[in-house]
Amino acid sequence: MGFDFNNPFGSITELLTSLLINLGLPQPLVSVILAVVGAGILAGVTLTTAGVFNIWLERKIGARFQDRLGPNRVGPFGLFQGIADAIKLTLKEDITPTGADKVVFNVAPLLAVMSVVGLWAVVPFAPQLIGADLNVGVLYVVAIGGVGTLSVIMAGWSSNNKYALLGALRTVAMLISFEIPMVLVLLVPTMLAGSMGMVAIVNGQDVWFLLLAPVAAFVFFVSSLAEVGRTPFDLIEAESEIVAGYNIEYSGMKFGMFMVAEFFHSFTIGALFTVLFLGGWRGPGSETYPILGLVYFVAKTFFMYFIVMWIRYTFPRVRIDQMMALNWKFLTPLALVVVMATAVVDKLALSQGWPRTPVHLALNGTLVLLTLGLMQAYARALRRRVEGMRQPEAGEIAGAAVGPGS
Amino acid sequence: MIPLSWYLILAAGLFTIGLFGVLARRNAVAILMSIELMLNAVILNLVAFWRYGQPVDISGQVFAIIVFAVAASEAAVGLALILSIYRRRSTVAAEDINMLKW
Amino acid sequence: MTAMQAVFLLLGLVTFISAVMVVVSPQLIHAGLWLVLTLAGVAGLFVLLEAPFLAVVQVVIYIGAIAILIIFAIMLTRRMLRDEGRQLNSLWAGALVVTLILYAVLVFLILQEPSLAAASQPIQAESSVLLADLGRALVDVDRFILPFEVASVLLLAALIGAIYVARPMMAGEDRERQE
Amino acid sequence: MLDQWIFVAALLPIGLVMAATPIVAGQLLAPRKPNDIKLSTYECGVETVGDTWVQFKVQYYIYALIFVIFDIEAIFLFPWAVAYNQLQLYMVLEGVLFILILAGGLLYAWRKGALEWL
Repeated sequence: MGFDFNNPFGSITELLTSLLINLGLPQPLVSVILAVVGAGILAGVTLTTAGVFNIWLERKIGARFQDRLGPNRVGPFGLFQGIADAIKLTLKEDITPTGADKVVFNVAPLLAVMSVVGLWAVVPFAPQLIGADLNVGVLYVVAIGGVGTLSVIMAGWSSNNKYALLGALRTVAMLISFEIPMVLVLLVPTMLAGSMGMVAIVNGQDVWFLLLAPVAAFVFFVSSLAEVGRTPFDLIEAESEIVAGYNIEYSGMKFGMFMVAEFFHSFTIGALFTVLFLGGWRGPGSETYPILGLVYFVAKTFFMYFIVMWIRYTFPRVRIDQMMALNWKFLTPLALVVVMATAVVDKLALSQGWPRTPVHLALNGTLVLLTLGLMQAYARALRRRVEGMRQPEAGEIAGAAVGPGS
Repeated sequence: MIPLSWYLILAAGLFTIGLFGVLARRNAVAILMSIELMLNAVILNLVAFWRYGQPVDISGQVFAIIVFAVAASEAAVGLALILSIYRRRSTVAAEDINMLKW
Repeated sequence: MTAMQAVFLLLGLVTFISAVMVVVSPQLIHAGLWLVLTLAGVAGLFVLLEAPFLAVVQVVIYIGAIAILIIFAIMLTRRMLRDEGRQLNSLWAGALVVTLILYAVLVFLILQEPSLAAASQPIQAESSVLLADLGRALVDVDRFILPFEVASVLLLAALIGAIYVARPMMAGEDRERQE
Repeated sequence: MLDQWIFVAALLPIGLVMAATPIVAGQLLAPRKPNDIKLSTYECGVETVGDTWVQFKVQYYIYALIFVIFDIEAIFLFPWAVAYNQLQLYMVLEGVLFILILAGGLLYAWRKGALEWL
C-alpha cells in the first residue's frame, strides 16, 4: 500500500490501521485507539491555536484597529504573549469563595471548554479529514452548544454571589433566545443539501450557500455572534451593569479556562460558518489535492474570524432590552420567513425547471427589500408617535414660558 | 450483543425511581423532575422496542419524538402553574396546594 | 462480555445512580444537575441503540431546554438558594415499599419472557436513509401527518396557556413595584 | 455508524482532561494563602448584604418557555428538511403550515407583550 498523495489523510489512516493490526491488535480496539489519537491531536492543536495564537492575533489586530502596537515584548512580534499569559495565570492563586458549591464550581469551567472542543468533532477540515462524520452533524452542534449554556448557569449559581447569579441568568436568557433563530436558520443548509451531515453539506455546495441563502447566512452569523457573547452582544460581561458577569468569582486558571473557551468559541463560529455557508474546504483544485482543501478551509476560517474581530472593535455594546427585541422581533420572524420561503420557492424552482441560483438570489433580494420596507414603516410610525407625544408637551412649555412674562 | 431485556430493566428502574419521586417528594418542582424521569423511561422503552423490532418501520422514532413534544409542553405549562401558585401562596410544597380541596 | 455490553453497563450505571440522586438529593439545584446527568446517560443509550437523531434531540430538548427551564423555575421559587426542612413527605416509606415491589414485579416479568432476553438487534438500514424516511413519514398523508400537525397545535396551546398563566404574575410584579 | 461516535466519545473526555490539566497545574504551582477577606464574596468592596437570592423576574422564565416551544418546533422540522429533496410540493406545504401555526404563537406572545424586557 503506497502513499497516495491525492488522498493523504485517508492514506495515513489506512497506514496506521494496518500497522496496528499487524501488531496483533483486534480491529475494534484499533479504531478506538485511532479515534483517541485523532481526538487528542485535534483537541491539542485547536486548543493550543486558540489559547496561544488566537489570543495574540486578536490582541494584535485589536491594537491595530485602535491605532496601538499591541503585544510586542515577548518573542518576535510579541508572538509568545499567549504563553506568558498562560504561565502567569497558572501561577496566580486560585480562590474558591466561601459558601461556594465546590464541586459545581470546579466542574463549570471544564464543561465550558468541553462544549467548545466538542464542536470540532464534526468540522470537516479537508476531504477525508473529519473527526466524526455524524449524519446529525448540524443538530450535534446545537446540542453541544446547550452544554455551554449549562456551564454558565452552573458557574453563576455555585459562586454564591448575587452578581454572578444575575449575570448567569441574563447570559442564559440571551443564549437560549438567540439559539432559536440559529436553529431555525440551520434548516436552510439542511434543506439545500438534503442532509444534516457536515460532509454532505460541504459536498452539496457546488454553489456556496452564502449565494443561495444570504439572508440565512446573515441571521446565522448574527445569532452565533450573540451565542459567543462577542461585542456588540457582550452583555455577558457588561462591567457597568453587572460587574463582570457569571465568572466574577473565578480566578487563576479556572478563569483562564472560561477565557480560552470564549476565544476558542469565536474562532469556532468562523469554522462553522465556513463549513455551512462558504463551502468548507472547497475551492479550485481542492478535489485533486486535499492539502489545498485544508489551506482553503483555514484561510476562510481566519477570514471569518477577522470579520468577527472587525465587528468587535467597531460596534458599541447594545442594551439588553434592545438585544432581546432584536432577537424576538427581528431575527426570529425573519428566520421563520426565510425557512418557509426557501422551502416553497426551491420546490417550485425545481418543479418548473428554473435555474436555482438566480431564483434564490431574487428571493433573498425580495426578502431584504421587504424587511427594509417594514422596518422603515415601523420607524416612521414610531417617529410619528414620538412626535405626537412631543407636540402638546412643546405647547405646554411654550405656554409656561409665555405665562409669567405676560 | 446487548439483550433487549437489559434496556427494559433499566427503563423499568428509571420509571420506578421517578414514581418514587412523584409519591415521596414534597416540592412540586421536584415532582415535575421525577415525571420527566418517568417520561424518559418511556422514551427509552419505545426506542429499544423500535430497534429490536422492525427498525425499518420508523414509527417507534415518531412516537418518541411526539413524547418529547408532550414532555416539553408538560414541563412548560406545569412549571408556569407552579410559579403562579408560588406567587399567590408562597409555597411549592405539593401537600399545601389544596385550593380545590375542601 | 463484549465491549458493547461493557459500555452499556457503564452508561446504565451512571444513568441509574444519577436518577436515584435526583429523587433523594436534598438540594433542588443538585437534583436538577443530577437530572441532567441522567438525561445525558439516556442520550448515550440512544447512541448505542443506533438512533443518533434521538440522542441529539434528547440533548437539545432535555438538557438544553427542559433542564434549563426547570433550573430557572427552581431559582424563581425559592426565598433562599439553600433548602431547609424536609424534602420527603410523610408517606415516603410507604412509597419506597410500593415502588420497590413494583420494580421487583417488573424485573420478574421481563426475565420471565425468554424472547426478550434472546432478542438481538436486526441489521439496520443506513441511518441517513432512516432519517429521510422519518421526515417523509411525518408529512405523508397515509402515515403520521395528523400527529405532526396536532403536535404543532399542542405546542401552540402549551405556549399560549403557559404565557397566559405566567402573565398575571408579571402584571402583579409591576403593581408591586409601583406601590 | 457507531464507529463515528467513538471519536465523539473520545473527544469529549479529552476536552475535559485538557481543561483540567492547567487547572491542576495551577493548584500545584500557585501560592495558597487564603484568608477571610480574600475568600469573601466579591461585591465592590461593600460587605455582602443578605442572601444570594434576588427576586428574579418572571420574564426570564417566559423567555425560557418560548425558547423550549420553538426548539421543539425546529426539532420536528429537521427530519422534514433532510427529506426535503424527496418531498412533493404539498408535503412541503404541510411543513410550512406547521411553521405558520407556531408563528401564530409567536404573534400571540408579541401582542401580549411577553417579549418585552421589563
